[in-house]
Amino acid sequence: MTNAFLYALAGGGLFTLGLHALVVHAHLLRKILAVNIMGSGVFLVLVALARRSGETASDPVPHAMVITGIVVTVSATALALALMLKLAGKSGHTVLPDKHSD
Amino acid sequence: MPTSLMAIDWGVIVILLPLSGGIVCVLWPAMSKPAGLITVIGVALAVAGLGWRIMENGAYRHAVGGWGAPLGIDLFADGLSLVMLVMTALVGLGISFYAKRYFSPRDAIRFWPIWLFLLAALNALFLSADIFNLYVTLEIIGLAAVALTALTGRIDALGGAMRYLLATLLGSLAYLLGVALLYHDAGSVDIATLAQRIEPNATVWAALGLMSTGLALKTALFPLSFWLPSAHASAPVPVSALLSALVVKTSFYILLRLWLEIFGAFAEGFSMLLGLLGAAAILWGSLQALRQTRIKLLVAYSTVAQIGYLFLIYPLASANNAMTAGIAAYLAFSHALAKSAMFLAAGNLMRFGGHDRIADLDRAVQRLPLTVAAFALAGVSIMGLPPSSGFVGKWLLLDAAISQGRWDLAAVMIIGGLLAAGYVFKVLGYAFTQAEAPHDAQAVPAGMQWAALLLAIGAILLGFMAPQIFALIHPDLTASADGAGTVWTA
Amino acid sequence: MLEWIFDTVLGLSLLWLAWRALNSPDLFKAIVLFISFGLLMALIWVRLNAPDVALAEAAIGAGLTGALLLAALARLRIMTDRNVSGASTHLAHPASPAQPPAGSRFSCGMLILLLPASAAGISYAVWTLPSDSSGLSLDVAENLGSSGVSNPVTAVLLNFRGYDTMLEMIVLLLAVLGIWSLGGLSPRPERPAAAVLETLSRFLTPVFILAAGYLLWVGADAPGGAFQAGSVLGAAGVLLLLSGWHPRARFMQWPLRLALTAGAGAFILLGLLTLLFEKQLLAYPVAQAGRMILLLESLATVSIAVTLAVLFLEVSSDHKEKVKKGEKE
Amino acid sequence: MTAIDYVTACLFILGGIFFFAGTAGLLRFPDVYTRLHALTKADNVGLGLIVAGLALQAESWLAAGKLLLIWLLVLFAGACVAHLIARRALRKGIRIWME
Repeated sequence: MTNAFLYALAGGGLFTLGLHALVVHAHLLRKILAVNIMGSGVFLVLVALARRSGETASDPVPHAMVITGIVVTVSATALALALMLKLAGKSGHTVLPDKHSD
Repeated sequence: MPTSLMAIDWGVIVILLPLSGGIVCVLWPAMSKPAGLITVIGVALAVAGLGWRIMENGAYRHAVGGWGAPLGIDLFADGLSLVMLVMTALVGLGISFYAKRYFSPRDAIRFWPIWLFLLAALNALFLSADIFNLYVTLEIIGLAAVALTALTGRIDALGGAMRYLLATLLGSLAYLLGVALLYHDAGSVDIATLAQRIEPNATVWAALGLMSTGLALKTALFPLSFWLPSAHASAPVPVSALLSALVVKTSFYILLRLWLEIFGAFAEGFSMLLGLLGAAAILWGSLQALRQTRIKLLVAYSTVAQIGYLFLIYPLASANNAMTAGIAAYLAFSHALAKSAMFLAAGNLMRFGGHDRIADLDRAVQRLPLTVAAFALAGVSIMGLPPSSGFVGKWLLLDAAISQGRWDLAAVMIIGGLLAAGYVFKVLGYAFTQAEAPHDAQAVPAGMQWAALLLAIGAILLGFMAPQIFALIHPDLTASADGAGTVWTA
Repeated sequence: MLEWIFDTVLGLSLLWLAWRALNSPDLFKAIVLFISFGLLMALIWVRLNAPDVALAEAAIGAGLTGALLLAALARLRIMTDRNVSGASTHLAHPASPAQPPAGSRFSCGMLILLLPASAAGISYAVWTLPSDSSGLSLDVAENLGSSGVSNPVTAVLLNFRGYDTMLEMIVLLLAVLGIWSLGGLSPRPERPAAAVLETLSRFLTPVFILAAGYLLWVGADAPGGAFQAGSVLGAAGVLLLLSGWHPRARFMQWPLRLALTAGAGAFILLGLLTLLFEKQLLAYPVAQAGRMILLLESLATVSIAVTLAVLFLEVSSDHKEKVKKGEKE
Repeated sequence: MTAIDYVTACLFILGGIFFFAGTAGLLRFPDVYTRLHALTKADNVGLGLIVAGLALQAESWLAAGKLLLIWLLVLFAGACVAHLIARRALRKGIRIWME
């Protein structure tokens, strides 16, 4: 039992907070923020659990995975923001259009 | 075959070739179309080479970087992966030839590099034996699929793409959290290593729940299918076909793979849940499809329903891995061919009429006989009428349901088939009749008509190939070899 | 004891910042809070002995993502000012937090019911993990000698799991392609930048380049590497773009495309070469491994930097023309 | 603890006090300009003190030099950003607080 567990739990908390915000907020920018925070939560779980045994040498594999994940997240965020801007420019709304509007 | 061909590592080529093709398209946009077509043909040949090698030597394994699992990443292909790769290559080929005529030069420059990267990621996914590497391929597929969906830049496409992007990111993150938990439980991300080390405990159950939910969301299993109709219906026609035929199969394949190798041994209750959701998907998707007045939405909801059939496998065949894998791969393959043909045919009908209203199809059968034939043949497979592949796949499922006394699931399958007949004939019916306001028809290039028809014929012919497909899959799996054979011949 | 208090405070403030970033009514405030959240994350990575991740998080997670978000918000506000009439006045303001569309309300409700359950489940799963697994650290340590570098994270990223990184370069490229397919490059509106900003960027650009080179070089045996160096270089690009500089049109064609694909292309070429000579994808001969990794990393750094700068340019650039063009179609 | 450690501790505490004062100013001062003033001025000194404390503990001159470089860069960036924020605030017409 080490304090790395605290961060792993915080990671789980971030995941849930982000999920909540992703569902309840309509504004797309907030949804994008929520996805980013969920991602941070997952990364935190991934790295923090590697230190749960309290050894000084840490496992580099999760670190590499998280760096990969951070880059994937920024790519997805950029695409999402561009889509949002385009959608806002065309429809004048920054919320998801109703599913069955034609 | 000459030994020089034997020496080539086709599995790696299948991934590197479309990647290089994509880079070429980015560097020389003017060359996109020829480079793209050459690449897709090359990939199909490479998949054939890989298939030949697997049939000669058994399952294929390649340790990337020479490290080997668990430290490095392994590429792995058995019969199941091979069927998926063949599916991707064939459907990709058909759609590519359709896309060649479909896109304007301006859109073609945008379509081809993204499609080639998507193709590379699909192949990489079906070849991967590493759950983190699978996450990276899933992300490539997600971003590429979203970018392709938004290609037209119309409002509905942008909205559909946005919804799709958020759903697919959420699915990936849930999957990745599951990966994190599994890694820390068993100290590996290699599927084979995990299979040896995993014991059911709270962490594994949480990982199972997260990964299944994330993948079900990406596969659009009801009720997580809310994003699918808007994205698949608003995308350009070849893209809709790609999404419905191939992209939703990727997350399904991962789930199936995890189930066969890791979770299947202890998660029976959970497989019941997946089966029930599948049954609900069949009914809900079919009813929604029946209600649609626009042709692409109809086909998109049909995808929601057909995905349901894939998930019926979990409760029915959890006892026998070979049979599970065989039926699942066969159904996925069959649906990929039929649904891509159906979307392409729908695209032809839309181009011919200049609209997408089913009620105004206006004697399409006389003016576009090839397209209507493609739609009808694809419909035969979707409905599950003999001798199509849809029939064989659904018959195997029905057989399993009846032999296990699951009359409820059998009933759902039969009702689903009837509803499918309803929505297919709804389109065909209007194609035979004259519309109230006759209108001018636009010419549809013959290449686009033939692409749809050939895929549809493929869906029928696959019905006769079932023994070969099942023979390919079951020797590589651990379960008793005769399971799939007896069921299929029954 | 002191450590426990420190970690608890840090963890709780992280959660609090996330909550505020997600729920503060002003979007600008939300983004600023999100950036501080990213910086706190970087601090936590240091606490968790993950300096490589900390660098990447500070540069990409907080810095570039923050810049992207702020640029997007600024664009939304400009759009709002442009069409004062009608529904679009609330683009940048969450004045109508609006219920989710009726169609997905069912699934929303279900998710909200599932939230506490999933939180509890994840926590329990984390809590009950046996604390004896060392992951792959032993395997990495054992093979580090033949990887060509001595920083284990770089060894994993570029050698043991180099295939992931190759695909990763494709992800970056796809983000640019995806955004381009929405509407291509459009010229940035000419805006006079503050003199101070100009001086700042003129002074800092060489520093950024120096820092990126340092990070790239040192990445072989200390925290750093292609992603960190690339993001620092990308940040220099963003700063230059902000201070009114924009690249000449002739650089926006094939030199740009070459820079974007350099990293992925290098990986693919090296993959083909290793397949040809070593019979194994991305298997570097031990004697050459260090050099090959440095080469890959240098090209990847260029690609990452250019990609990140282009992403920023695209999100911050004026979409007005594209919208007009789109309406004509 | 050696004498150098005591000096470092004192520098840290002093730096902490400056940071605290800067933050208090950020929270309590009436307008954007005075807040900027409090933040940049106090934090720059605070960081300088912390850097000085760390430099005393550094293993080599090179490490101490890097720490100093960090401080200089932060000074530079802080000054520029404070100027930019103040300029923007003036342009937007935010009045300067007068008692």
